[in-house]
Order: sequence, then C-alpha cells, then structure tokens
Amino acid sequence: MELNRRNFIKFLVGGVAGIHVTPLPWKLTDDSAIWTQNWPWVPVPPEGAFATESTVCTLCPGGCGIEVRKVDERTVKIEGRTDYPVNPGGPCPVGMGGLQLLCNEDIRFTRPMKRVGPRGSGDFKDITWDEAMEALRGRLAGLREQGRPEALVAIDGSPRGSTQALLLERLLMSMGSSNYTRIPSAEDTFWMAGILMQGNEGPMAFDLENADFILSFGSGLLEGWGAPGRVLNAWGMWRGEQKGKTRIVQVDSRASNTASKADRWVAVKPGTEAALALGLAHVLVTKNLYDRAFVRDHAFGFEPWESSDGKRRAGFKALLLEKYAPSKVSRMTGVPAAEIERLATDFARARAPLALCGKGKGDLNGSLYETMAVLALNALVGGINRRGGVLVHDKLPLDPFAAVEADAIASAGLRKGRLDGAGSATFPFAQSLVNRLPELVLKSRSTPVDTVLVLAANPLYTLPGSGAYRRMFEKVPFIVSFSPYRDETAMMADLILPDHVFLEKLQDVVWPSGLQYPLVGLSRPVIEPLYRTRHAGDVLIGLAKGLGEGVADNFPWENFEEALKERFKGIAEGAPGLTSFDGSTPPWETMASGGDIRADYESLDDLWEKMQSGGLWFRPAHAYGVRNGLFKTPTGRFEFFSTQIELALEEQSQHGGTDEVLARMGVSARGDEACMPHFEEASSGGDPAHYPLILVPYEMINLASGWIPSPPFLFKTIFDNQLLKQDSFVELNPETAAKLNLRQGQRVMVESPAGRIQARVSLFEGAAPGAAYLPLGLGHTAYDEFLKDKGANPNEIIEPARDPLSGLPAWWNTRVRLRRI
Amino acid sequence: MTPFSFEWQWNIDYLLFMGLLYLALTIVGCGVGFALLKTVLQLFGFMRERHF
Amino acid sequence: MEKGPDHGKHRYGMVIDLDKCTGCGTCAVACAAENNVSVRQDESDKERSISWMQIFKITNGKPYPDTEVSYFPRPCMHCEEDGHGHHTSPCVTVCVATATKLDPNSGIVSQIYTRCIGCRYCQAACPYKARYFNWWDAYFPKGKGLDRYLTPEVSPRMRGVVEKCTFCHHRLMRAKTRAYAEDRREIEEDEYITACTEACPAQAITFGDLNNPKHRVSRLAKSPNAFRLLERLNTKPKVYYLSTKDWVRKLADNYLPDEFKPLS
Amino acid sequence: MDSPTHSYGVKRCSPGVFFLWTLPWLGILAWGGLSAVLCLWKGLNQTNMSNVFAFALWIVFDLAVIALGAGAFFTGFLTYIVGKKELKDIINAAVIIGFICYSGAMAMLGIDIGQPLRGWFIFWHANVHSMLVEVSFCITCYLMVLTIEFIPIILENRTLQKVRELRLFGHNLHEIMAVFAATGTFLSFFHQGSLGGMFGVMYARPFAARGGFYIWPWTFFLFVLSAIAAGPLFTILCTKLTEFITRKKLVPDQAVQSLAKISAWLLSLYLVFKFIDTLGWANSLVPKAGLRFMDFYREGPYGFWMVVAELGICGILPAVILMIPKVRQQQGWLIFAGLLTCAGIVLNRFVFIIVTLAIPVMPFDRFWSYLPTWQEWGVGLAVVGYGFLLFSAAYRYLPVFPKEPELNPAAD
Repeated sequence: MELNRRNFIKFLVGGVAGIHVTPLPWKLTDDSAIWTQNWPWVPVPPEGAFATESTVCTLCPGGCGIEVRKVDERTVKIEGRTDYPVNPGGPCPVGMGGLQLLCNEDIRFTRPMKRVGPRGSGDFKDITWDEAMEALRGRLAGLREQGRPEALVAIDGSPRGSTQALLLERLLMSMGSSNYTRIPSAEDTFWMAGILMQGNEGPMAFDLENADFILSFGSGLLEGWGAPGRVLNAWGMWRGEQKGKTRIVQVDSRASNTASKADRWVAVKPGTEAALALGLAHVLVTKNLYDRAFVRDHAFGFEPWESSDGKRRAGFKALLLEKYAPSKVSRMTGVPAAEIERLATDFARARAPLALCGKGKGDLNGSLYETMAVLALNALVGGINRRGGVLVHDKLPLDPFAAVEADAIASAGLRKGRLDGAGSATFPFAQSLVNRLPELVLKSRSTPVDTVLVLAANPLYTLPGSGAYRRMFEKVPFIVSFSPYRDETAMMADLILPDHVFLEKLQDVVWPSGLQYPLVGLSRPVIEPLYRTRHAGDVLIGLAKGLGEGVADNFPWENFEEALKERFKGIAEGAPGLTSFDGSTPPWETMASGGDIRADYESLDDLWEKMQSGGLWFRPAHAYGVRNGLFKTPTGRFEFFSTQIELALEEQSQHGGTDEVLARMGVSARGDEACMPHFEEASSGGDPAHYPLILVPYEMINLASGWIPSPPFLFKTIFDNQLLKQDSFVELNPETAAKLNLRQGQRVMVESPAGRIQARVSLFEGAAPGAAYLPLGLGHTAYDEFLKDKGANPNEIIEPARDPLSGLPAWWNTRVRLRRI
Repeated sequence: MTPFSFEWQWNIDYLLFMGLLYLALTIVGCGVGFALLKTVLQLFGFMRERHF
Repeated sequence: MEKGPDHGKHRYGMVIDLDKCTGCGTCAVACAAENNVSVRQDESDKERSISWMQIFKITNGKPYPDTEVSYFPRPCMHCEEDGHGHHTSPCVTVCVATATKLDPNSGIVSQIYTRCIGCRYCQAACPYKARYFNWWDAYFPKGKGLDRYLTPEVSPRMRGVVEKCTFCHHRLMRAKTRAYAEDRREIEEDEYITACTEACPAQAITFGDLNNPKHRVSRLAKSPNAFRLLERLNTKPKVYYLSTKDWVRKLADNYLPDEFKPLS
Repeated sequence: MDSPTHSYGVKRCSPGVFFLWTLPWLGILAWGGLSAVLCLWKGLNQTNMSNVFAFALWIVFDLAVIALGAGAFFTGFLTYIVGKKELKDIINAAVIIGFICYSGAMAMLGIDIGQPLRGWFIFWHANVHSMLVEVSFCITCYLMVLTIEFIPIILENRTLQKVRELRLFGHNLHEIMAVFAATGTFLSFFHQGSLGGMFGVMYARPFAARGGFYIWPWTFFLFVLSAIAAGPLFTILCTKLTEFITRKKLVPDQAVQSLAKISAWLLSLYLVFKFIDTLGWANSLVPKAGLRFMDFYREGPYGFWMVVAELGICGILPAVILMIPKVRQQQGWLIFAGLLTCAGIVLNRFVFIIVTLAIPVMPFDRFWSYLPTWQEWGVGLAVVGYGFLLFSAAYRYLPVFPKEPELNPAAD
C-alpha cells in the first residue's frame, strides 16, 4: 500500500480505534491506578511481632511511667502505664511524641565526633570511640600534670541526685576540681527554702491529691508542673469523681490554662506573688485564722522574742502586720483588698489547704523569698506535714558513694575552691551558680576555665542572657559535649561523646518532682542503641579508669549499671518499700497508714531484680501530723525567721556591715526582714521610661523544656497565633497594644537592655496590661528543619540578673520595649 | 459500575441512576452506530445516498 | 436507607469532658503517632497541616482579668444518618468513589486512602474541618530515620488523598482479632478505645459503644451537660462534649439571640 | 491543495496574520501547560488551595464555563426539539463553544483532583448518591454527545468533504442530530442541575444548603435555569466578539434576537425563583441553623454588596434591558446586558464555592482568605487560551456560520 497522507491518516485512525478494542488501554488505566496506590516513595512500615515494654520517661523531672509498643526491634508508639503510681494514665505530649527524639538522625549524633570547622559551624568529623576517649583522657591528664585540675568545669543538667550526676561530680572531685555546676531549677529553690525554714534536705513534697483547697502561686499545674502525668490526672479527678470537693485557685498574671481552668483566677501584677502570699498571711493573723497550736509548738520567729544578745526581735507576725495589710498588698499586686481577705478566709477555712509554688513547669528556679513566703503561708494554716499539705521528708537513703579520696594533685586543686563562689559569703546557700560562669570567664584575660564538660544540658539555649554563654564558649579552650542531640551548646563543642537517648538508656529517676512520697524509678532501655552512642555514665567511669591511679581508685565499678545498683544498698537495707504497683488504689489514699510498710524484697539482689521488672521502688507511707523532731533547723522548729540566714549574715559582718553583705547578695531588705519571707520588688536594669513593659517568659506543656528538644509532633498542637512560620508571638493585652499602636499579627522587635528578638503581636485579653509574654521552648538555632529558626528564644533578651539571696538567675524581671518593624 | 461490581446494591437508587446512565449511553451508542452502519451500507451501495 | 441511627449493632462514640480537658495536646500527639500522620517542616500552616485530632482554643472574650480560655479537641464526629432517610453523614453522601463509608456495624466513618481520588468534595461538605487533604506526600525523608517509628497497623498516605480520624479503626480490628482468638464474639468496653482516649492524662475522653447501655459513654452522652458540635445541622455526631460552663456550651453551636438556654 | 481560506466563498486572513493572532493564546497555553505539569508532577501543593478552600479557583472556572457553555445544549434543544429554525444560523457556534467549555472543564478537573490516575474510580466505584457523580457521569456523556455534534461540523471542512466516507458519515450523523440533541438536553439538564445540587446538598454548610424536591435541592433547578439563561447570551457574546474581530456580520439579527428574548424570559424567571429561594432559605434553613441572613455577610470582603451585585446589577438590570425589545435590539445594550448576566452567573458560582467555604460554620472557627497562585491562574486561563485557539481555528477552517457568505457577499 502506498504511504501517502490519506493512508497514513487511515492507518492512524484505525490504529487508535483498534487499540481500544484490545485490553491494553484498560490494563494501562488499571495499572496506573494501582501504581498510585503503591508509590515507592511512600513508606511501608515493616510488619513484625508486636510486644510492649515498660519503662520510665526521663524527658522531664516528672518521670512518668510509659509503655513502649514495639514491632520486632522497632519502637512504634509510647503509651502511658497504669501500673506506675506517678501517672495512672497518659503522659504529657512531650513524652507521647518521644519516639521522634529517638529516630531522627538529623538531630542526633550517631557517633563520636570532633570539631573541624570553626566553633558553632556544626562542622564535625567522625572519630572512633577510642580516639574520642583518648582525646578527653589526654586533656584531663594534661590538666592534672600541669597542676591545674580546677580548670576543669562541668555543667550538668541531669536530675538532682541521679547517679549520672553523682558520677560526674565525683570525676571532677577525683580530678581535683570543685567546679561542678548544675543547671538551676525550682528544685534548687525548694531545696534552699527547705534548708532555711525546715532544715530538711528532702525534696519539697506536695500532697496535692489529698488537699481540698489548692492555692497555686503561678505553678503551671496544667503547663507541666511537677510530674505532668500525675498532675493532669489529678486535675481530671478534681473535675470528675471529686467534682466540687477540691477547689483550685490560681495566682497568675496571665489567663494561662491553669488560671482559666481553675475555680478562681487571682490576677496579680507579674512578679508580686510573694506580696500576695504575705498579704494572705496578714489576713490570717488579723482574723485569727491561723493554726495557733502549730505556731506555738513547732515554729520559731513568729511572735516577738528576745535574742541571746538581749535584743528584742519583732518577728514575722510584726512584719506581716506592719507591711502586708490588704490595702498595701492590693497596691503592690493589683488584687482588690476585699478579694485578698476573702481568699485568705477561704484558704484558712478549708480542711486541707495547700499553697503551691514553683512557677510554670518548675523547670526554672524561682525567687527564694517568694518560695519562703508560700512555705510560711502553708505553715500558718498548719499545713506542714499534714495530710493534704507540704510533707517534710528526709533525703532518700540512696547510698551516696564512698567519699572521694583525693590524691595530692586533687587535694591541691580542691583547696582552690569554687570559681563561681557558691557557698561563699556572698552566696552562702547556693550549691552552684552556673549563671556566674560567663562573667568569670569573660572578665579575665586568660580564662580560669580550660575544659568544660557539658552533660544533659544546653546552657547556650536554656539560660538567660544566652549571648554571654556563647561568648564564654568562644573563649574556653576545650569543650566536651555528651549531648546525644545536635543542640546549640554541642555546636560549640570540640569533642562530642554522644550519650544514648532515653529509651536506649539505663537511668534512675529519683523522686519525681513534687511527689508526696519517696519513689525511685528505673528507666530501663527498651531498645538496643540505634547508633554508635555510649552511656555517659559508662564513659565517665571509663574515663576515670583511664586517668589512672588517684582517679581510677574512686571508680571501682565496671560500668554504670554496677554503680547504680550499689546506690540501692541503702534502700535495700534501711528503707522498706514496694517494687510493684497494681494500679488499683492510688498510693496517696493509703499513705496515711504511717510507717507500716513491709518490703517486698529481701536483699539488694532481690530488690535489683524486682526493679528490673516493675521499674520502681516506692514507699507509699507517711507519718502525717508528726512534727516533733521533724525540723532539723538550729532551733528544731519551723523557722519563720531563718536563724541560718542570720548566722550567715553575722559571720560576714566582720568583713563589713550586714547591709553591705545584703547588698552584695542582692537583697534590698535590711536587718531582720532579710531573714524572713518578704517581698522584694523586682529590680531591673531597664529604665521603665525607656522599657515600659515587663517581659514574662512563660512555659507551655506542649513544648519541651530544658535541654530536651521538642518532638516535631508538638507543632501540630501549637496555634498559629503562637507560632507562624519563623515568628513566635508576643502576647499583649489589647489595651496595652492600643497604647503602643500595635495590631494583631504585626511584626515587632522586642528589645531589652540585653538584646532584641523578633516576634509578632498577639492580642490576648488574658494578658496583664503592661506586660509582654513570650513562650519558652521556641527559637532554636540548632537541630533540624522542624526546630531550627522556629520562633524566638526569650532567653536571648532576659537580663542575666540574680535572684536575691539565692544568687541563682532571675527570670521574671526584665523590662522590654516593642518597636514596630 | 455494573451490577456485577461489589459495591452494587439492588435498590431503587442504583437502578434508577445507573439505568438512566446506561440508557443515555445506549441511545448515543445506537445513534452513532446507526450513522456508521448507514454510511457503510451507502458506501457499499446497499443504500442510496441523499444529495444535498 | 430506612435504617435509623440505632439500628446497627454497635455505635462507637466518644464523650469529651471539656471541664477536664486541659488543652495539653497529648491526644493530638498520640493520634498523630498512632496513625502515622506525618509532620511537615511548617506545621504553622494550619490550612494545610494535618491533625486528625485538632484542638481549637476558645476564649470567653471578656476583658482582663475575667478572661478565660478553654479548648475543643475535635476528632472526626463520625456523623450518622439522620434517621428519616434523608441523608447520611455529610461526607459519606457526597464522596464520589465510595472511598468513605459509614459502617453500619460500628458506626465508624471509614476512609479508604487507596480509593480516594482527591476531589475534596467531602472536605467542602464537612463543617467540622475534620478532613485533611494530603497536599504533599507523607514526609519521611530517606536517611533521616523518621520512618523507623512508623507502625504497620496504619498505612502512610500518599499525596492527593483525603484522610481523617478513623476512631483508630485498627484498634477495633486488633481487639476483635484477640477476642476471636480467645473464642469470644464480643469485645469488652476497655478492649477497644482510641489512642487519644488512652493518652489523655486528665482522662477527659471516654470511648465506647453508645448502643450499649452498660458502657460509660452511653450514660455520659445522656448527661444534662452533654452537647454536640453544630447539633442543629442534624449531622448526628457521635462525639459528645460535656461542659458546665455556659460560655463554652454556647460556642458549640450557632444561636439566634435569646435562643441559647443556659444550664443554670 | 486548495487553501482552506477560500472555502465556502468566504474570506479569511493570511496564514501569517492568523499565526500572529494565535501567538498570545499559545503563550497562555504554554503557561497553563507548565502549571499543569507542575501540579501533576509535584502535586497540588503548587496551588494555594487548602483544607479550608478545598474547592477554589479551578472549580469556580469549571462551574463558570460549564454554565456559560450551556448555550450549546439549550440552543440545540431549541433548534432540534422545539424547532426554532432561525437558530440553525447560530447552533454551530453554540456547539463549538459548548465543546470548548466542557472539554476545558474536564481537563481542568483532571488536574484539580489529587489522584488524576484514579479519576475513573468515579465511574467504577460510583456512589450514586453523590451529586458530583451525577455531574461527572453527565458531563462525560454530554462531552461525548458534544463531540458527536461537533464531528459533522468538522467533517464539513472542504478538504475532509472530499473523503466520501467521512462526508457520508457526517451527513448521516447530522440527520439524526435531534436524537443527540435530545440526549444532550437530558444529560445537560441533569448535570447543570446536579452542579447546583452539589452545593445544595451540603446540609452541614448552612450558607449553601437548600431544601428541595425529592433528592434535588432548589439549587439544582436554579443552576439549570441560570445556566440556560446565561448560556445563550454567552453564545451571543462570543459571536459578537467574533464579528467585532473579523469585522463582519456573521449571524442574522433574527437568530440573535430570538435567543436574547428567550434568555430574557429565562433570566427573569430565574430571578423570581432565586428571590423566592433566597427569602425562603433566609427564613427557614438559616434561622433553623441558629443564624441570621446577615451573619453570612460580615466575613472579610464578602459583604452584602455581593447580593446587590449578583441579583441587582447583574440580575435585574440585564433582565430589564433584555426584556425591552427596543433596547435589546441595540447592539450596545445587548452586549452590555449579556456581559452583566454572564458576570452575574460567574459571581453566583463564586459565591456558592468560595464564600461557602470561607464562612466558618463552627462558631469558634475563623474566617480564612485565599488567593490563587500563578499555577492556578495558569491552568484556569489556559482554558480561555484554548477556547480562543479552537474557536479561531474552527472559524477559519469550518463553516461555523452558515449565513456568513450570504451576509458578506464576496467582493469579486
């Protein structure tokens, strides 16, 4: 057939028609649809055998029990545990999303590394563990050879009293350095207040579930305070079975979740909570509503007394009467006097009133005097060691290791004392002051710090005035990070010795924060380490052994697990407790049984074995009402007037007047007042004329705190008036915004004397007029696409001020101004 | 969808809807078929062509 | 069609106590983790991000210091037939490819991702915004390791299809399989609960069979404090809310002036 | 080979000029092609559509062109079934415009769905209760009918006429056109209606929801009415535009006036029903949902002005103009009224799609705004470009306007 145009068209038309009567087009249509259902780039999770394993979450100091669902060797889901007494149900959102902190190679270090690029560039080179250990060992050995072991500094964020923390401190001591510093938290403030007023070193234990009137001074019960799994569950109970039986009053400057969901919200000016607490105390006194028996029999410094030097001392009652009348407190706090009176009456008339402190999540240290004021309020209603009150505990008999035997080099180093001045005349009650490190390093020409070990901490991000830490780290010759995460601080490190993350790591969880009975959880690994990481505890022990005689002798254990087990000796021998919980009756219901608990284990080995399966040891018993011999203060009583502060001041008065000492401590009160809970006006470097607003950083339960990054899942729960693309929002009262001529969504520069960050304006009726609220937990400059450059970190502009007396950072007294951009 | 599909339900909705659809398709099909057939018949001379 | 809403054997439903709800977001995270919902780099693009259990924040609008906030956690409402044979769930009625169906035996509105053609008519029809379109392929980049935590019980979605809360249907399957293995034909109340129910630390969510008078949900749903979202539109949601606060209750539906009846 | 330019005794421009004329349209098509490829390759994230605006610009375009393309079926109905012979002079144009609108809409829909390769699931796994299934079935079938109606016109091309088989087939198809017109009318009626039904059945969206008759909400009938009112006017506008561009008279006034008159009546009828519907809706469905009529008109830019624009300026005004014979006989007024009517119909579709979605139903939800991306405009405008190209080609190569030689006697 001739191939001309006509035939060609015929052929074409015939072909097209022909193909359609074959199955081909139908088959292709079908196949292409099937292809879309099996796109190779859509992951297909492998099947496998399902199993669940229980452990304890260590993402915050709350330590909730969690159950991990596994498919073969993959962890696929985290659930709450019902056989763990802390949280009879679900954990918080951070714990729930925890798997994203395990399976993300972009935010984790998968192997040891050493820095090759400039500091902060994140330019690292893979090395072997042997090389890494040798690099650090060599550095430390060098310091000892040079006779300056004190130039080794540790910054530790591991929970207070955890074995890992003890090992790190021990390494420093054995080396010859006292410069072990910790990231401060509310636990530190509680510890100090406990020492000063009760003389006990045990943690602050709030018998929340047994209280019937909870007066929270800014404690973010719904923002992640304490063990979130415990508190949120209690909340459900208060609003459920116990509806109407427990009243919750929230003192807060902002309509936070807790404030909104509480039975009553008492709106105070930011930073005046202590004044309100004292105002309430005043009403209790004037209306004769306080527990006279407790004050008479178990307290010191309330009524006037005559001291040994024959001076007449006015005491706490006089202070209350003089300075904290409702009318005066009303002016300080903005709370109407009538409301103060009514609140005090309600509080005192309750069967089991409980005043709470520890702002926000309790991850940030609070004001010491404020904590003391709240504790004093509890004492006035007789709430100390009463059911539903603040329980007084001694330290757990978790064996501290044998005392460090310092060799000659170490002894010489230890004699040089602490760089940060903690425990010194100016900071007599502080154990460590990491916030003083930058000034110490930056002010001297040759830095006194040679090597910094950073464990479970990200000071560059979590501490106020983070710019100073960056400058400090730029100056320190050698930085070692144990962080499993590529965080801001690790980016500055010279050597990375990556730790396991929580589901891969054996850890002890000592006394979840705020819990009313002693409990130690055992967080067991539920999965083999995914990457070439190593347990920081093992690394510390290995390092000590590598440093040879003198240091190694203090580390007799083969590995971390051995050291951990040794600590339970005291518990096995001296503290009867239980190692399993069946979930039927919550411990706080049965605690009243006093000390009548029979241990369900016989020996250390037995205890250890049982803890492997149950994952906990706890002692659900408390001797309520016992006050005799309870307080270990110099007077043996609960001290409204802290004789230890007085003593510290007296000791120093030889070196200068008491006033001078107080000024150095940052205390504005003078004389006896400084020894008692009182209200200190926030002092800021910012001039109110130039910086009209007070900056209030706030915490959110759906953002991780501290050094832990937020699992990306959480961003699904962040509203777009909290974070929009790269901008976080500064919350302003609409009235305040109107005065500043700012509208919703407008971009502003938030400027403080310490720096500036960019944010957008969010108008919120629930924000206190005159205050600017910024969320903590955003604004990372490290990590991956999920976290990096998302919002602003208020720490960058918080002035590195000091809390009076405690010397720890002050978080809530920075002044700012907003500039439209 | 045909009455043989697994989603098919023997109720009035399906009968009406699909019935009308298939009816429309049949009419259109028959129309085209008719025109085609007629053309073929005309081409082979079985039918007379109409001239315009 | 003639079946009323009570005709199926089971009608799984949910009761969310807003007085207990603290807005913490654990339910939303648990849901995303349970159901392999992917997280995108920018989750602040709320118009396109996926959260089967979405939390809405509400405020009473009063000036300081009388301001109050509260939250509406919003899963899929698993709407039902109206009982008069007029219509079934808003989305099921409109789905072109029968990719979403109301299961008469469980009352669950299912979603078949491999069937969905992505026309998004269901999204337009749903007043609760409970349906989410995959504007992108699920985000699990190779080499990042994020796909390590995916559960095989729920298949990750490809782009171009709609997804939504399924009341953790796979958990129902799981419970049934277990029951059958133990030679039981019925499952107990606590054997099948959704991931959000299990996760809620305040125990604000209750889940169960509304048809079973022994289940807590059927009792709670009859509480004088119970109400549903946009109930007046006759969508017959199987998700109930409880609240004693009138300002919260009032925001659950539209009311003409003076129409809203306060509790007290 | 003869140049088609000289076919049928009519004059056409030179190939060069024609080529230049097609350039802008080809440009738009290239833009649209690129957009389409991006959307198919990378997914619908290329658009600004969202979970709030599940339907957006493309669906507005779709519904608009389908409504405007209704001229084809309705003119066909009038010509072949009712027997209005004078409309034979415009029916070809109407069919081609209809074909353009429907094929364009189908192509756009193919890009609009998230899984185009599964598009056929609509037919295979049909949910017969879905209005969109009714739409899809009817549009697809009707596009087939339109193609069949278009074929004889194509076959009348002078070159193709030389092929006996094709010529015969064309004639034979043409002879039974009434059958196709009838089927087309049936299909069209249902899909125009079910397009409206799509919105009326969304009973949980009080702004769009309507009561109705049997399974069909009132929007079903309103969409049919509005489409057959506006469609013929759009056909008239297109022919007027062609006349303007070619500077020739192509359609006898009688045909145009006949269509315009029918449109006027239909538009008026539509408006009456639309007002009844709006009043009824505002006084039953809206208060039943706990809302007031004006509640819908305080979100973002969508105020009461839309009602005034849609029903007043683009409704009553053109209806009045068209109803007065003396006025509609003046070309300027006719075009003006046609434009207004078409704009009104597009606005109506816009309101049902975009405003419905933009207004939050949950009291605690908020208003969202939407602006299309260049990819969305690209695909949308490609239909316009394609329309101009196809119609120009048809005009050039096919006897679209049978009366053209008569109205424009050759100069020579």
